[in-house]
Amino acid sequence: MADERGQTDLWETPARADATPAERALIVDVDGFEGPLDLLLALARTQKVDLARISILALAEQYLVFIEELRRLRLELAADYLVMAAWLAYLKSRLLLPEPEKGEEPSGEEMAAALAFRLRRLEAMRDAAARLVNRDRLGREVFSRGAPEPVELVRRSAYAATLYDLLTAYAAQRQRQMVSVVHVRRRQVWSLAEAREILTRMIGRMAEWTPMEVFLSPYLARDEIRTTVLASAFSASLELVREGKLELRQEEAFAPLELRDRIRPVPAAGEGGDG
Amino acid sequence: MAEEEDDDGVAAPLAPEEQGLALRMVEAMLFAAAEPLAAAEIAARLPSGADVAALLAELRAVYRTRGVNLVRVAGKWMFRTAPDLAFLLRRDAADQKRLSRAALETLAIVAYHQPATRAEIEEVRGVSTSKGTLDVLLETGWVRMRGRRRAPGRPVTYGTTEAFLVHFGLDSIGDLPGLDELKGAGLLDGRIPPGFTLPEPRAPDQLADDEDPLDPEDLLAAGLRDE
Amino acid sequence: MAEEEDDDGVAAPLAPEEQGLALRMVEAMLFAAAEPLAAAEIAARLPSGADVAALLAELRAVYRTRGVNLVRVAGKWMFRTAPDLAFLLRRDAADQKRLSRAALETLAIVAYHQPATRAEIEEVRGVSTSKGTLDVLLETGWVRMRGRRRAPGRPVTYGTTEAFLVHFGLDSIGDLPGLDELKGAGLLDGRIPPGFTLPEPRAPDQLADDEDPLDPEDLLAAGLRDE
Repeated sequence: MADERGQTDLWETPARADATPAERALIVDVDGFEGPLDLLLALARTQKVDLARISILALAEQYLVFIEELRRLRLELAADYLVMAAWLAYLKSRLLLPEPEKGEEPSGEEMAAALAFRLRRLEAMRDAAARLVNRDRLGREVFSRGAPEPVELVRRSAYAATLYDLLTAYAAQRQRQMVSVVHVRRRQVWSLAEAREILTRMIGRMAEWTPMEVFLSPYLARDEIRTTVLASAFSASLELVREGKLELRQEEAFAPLELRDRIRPVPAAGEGGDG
Repeated sequence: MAEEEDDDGVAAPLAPEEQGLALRMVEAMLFAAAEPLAAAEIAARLPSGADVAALLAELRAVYRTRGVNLVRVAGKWMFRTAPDLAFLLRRDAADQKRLSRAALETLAIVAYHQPATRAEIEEVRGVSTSKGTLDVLLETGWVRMRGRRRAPGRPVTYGTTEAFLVHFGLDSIGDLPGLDELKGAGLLDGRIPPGFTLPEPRAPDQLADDEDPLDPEDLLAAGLRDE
Repeated sequence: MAEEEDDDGVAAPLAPEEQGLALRMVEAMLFAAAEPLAAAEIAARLPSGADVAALLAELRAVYRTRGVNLVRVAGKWMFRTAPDLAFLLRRDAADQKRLSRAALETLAIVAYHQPATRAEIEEVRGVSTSKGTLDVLLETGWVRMRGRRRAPGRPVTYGTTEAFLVHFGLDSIGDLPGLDELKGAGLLDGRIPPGFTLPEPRAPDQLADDEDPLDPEDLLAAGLRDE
């Protein structure tokens, strides 16, 4: 019901024009019109003939009278209406006066035909709009399912990877890992300081010649450090010999190195004899 | 169509009980959907070998006399209530914004003349189009900006949307009421007879750079003194 | 019930053609309703004399075998997709995703070293593995939790699935290339230190000697079992 009222509202203006064909009714003002073409169409309808057979001359006359009336009433008019009035006055003169020689200008008849075309086209569009809105429109006359059952979208991730990707990734990381293994296995070195510390601990306990390997034995057991232990211990022993703390001998080439205290402990009775 | 598929060996036609299931599936899909469904969308969910066109035709026939009808809009399919039951369902709620006469006219011009530029719309209506009118139409979702006319100024062109077809129950733009007669009468050519110079509509406050506002008295005098 | 109303003389029963219209009205109302409708609500919009209960019963019977059924929920009426067609209301959407490098590496380690615990994976990779990485792999369906290592902390062991073999086109996990093949393919360069080995991949379905079956909670946590 509200809709029906709305419908009339929308089409009120032409309805009013039709319902009150008297030109006088139109003369109130132009507020109800959407521009001069709309006004012309409303005036044309008062001629009560098919737009195709309308008298453009009579229509121009009507329009000019209408505008004159408004002017007399000192009503303000939009420029569009005045431009149209000027043009129609010109058209009227062209239609009334004998046609000049064929020139560049369109003839009065052609101008009138063009105006008639535009009026017909505007009216056709109005009719089309009316037919459109009077269709069974979704949500007004016809309805879709009120409670549609939504389709649940089950999002699933599909992962893409090829065997090549997989193998490349595996090989690459194992390769990286090899590099780190080498770092961990850096060669172990027994420093001179370490060797000297061990030997120094022995000083005072080696009254007799003792093969160096005997007291290094706990360290020599590990193959990977055997060489470095021997080398460092030999160097350290030379140092200690130079410092006068040890004596060092070797019976022949590659024979075991033997160590003994340089300062031999005197018997307990002779303690402090050397000072 | 089913036979054609058969011959192609694409898929064997459905057995009768499968046929029944397929019909129920189409029915359920269309009933559940909030939007019209394309035949292809429906077909995608049917067992292979199902003849969607035939199923849709059968369903349409089944529902033709019912309170709910199967209709084709915008090239797609949807169930909607039968038009003669509008009295029963018409919603009083003012949730549907009413379009002004100007907006409706503009909508019709866009629909019948598309693609149409604003200048072309104004030419038909003989009046300048307020910014709001096109905005309202764009907001309804029935009109969209289509592109730009390859012409000086590259004006935007407007056309209608799928929502327009669905709302007005049209299968395609070609089904616009009276389209053929309008075409036949040459009213959609957009071509005014050559040499025609009717004053163009122009927004009152918008004058070109080389224009001054008209003096109403001048015009009146000039226009009416000829008489 | 219809008779009852008859006897009461509340309203004359509907003529047959009115009956048909009333049925269509009920159908349209239920179709267009956003909420289930009570019989009373429907009756209020029907011509007087209509037997709503009978109409609803008839409509229910009409739709009983269709793709859409008329059902009664909480004392009200609504159309609903037939239960056996509920699958039509689910649609799978697959997002194509690429595995991150971390995920690929982890996957490769699981494949070669399975059954592998997270700590073992980290030992091989030399970096810690985020929880997310293993979750992604479980989501791919290529990696599964196999059991728990019989060791302090009872860590979960991971292994590959049949889907893994299918996806990567492997007949068995033993088909994964070994050291020489990787070298031959140029994936490992020549500077391989002595003592470097690749495990021989194998994925026995049975648990290894040092593996226990998973605890029930493990399955729940991984979403592998419905509550």
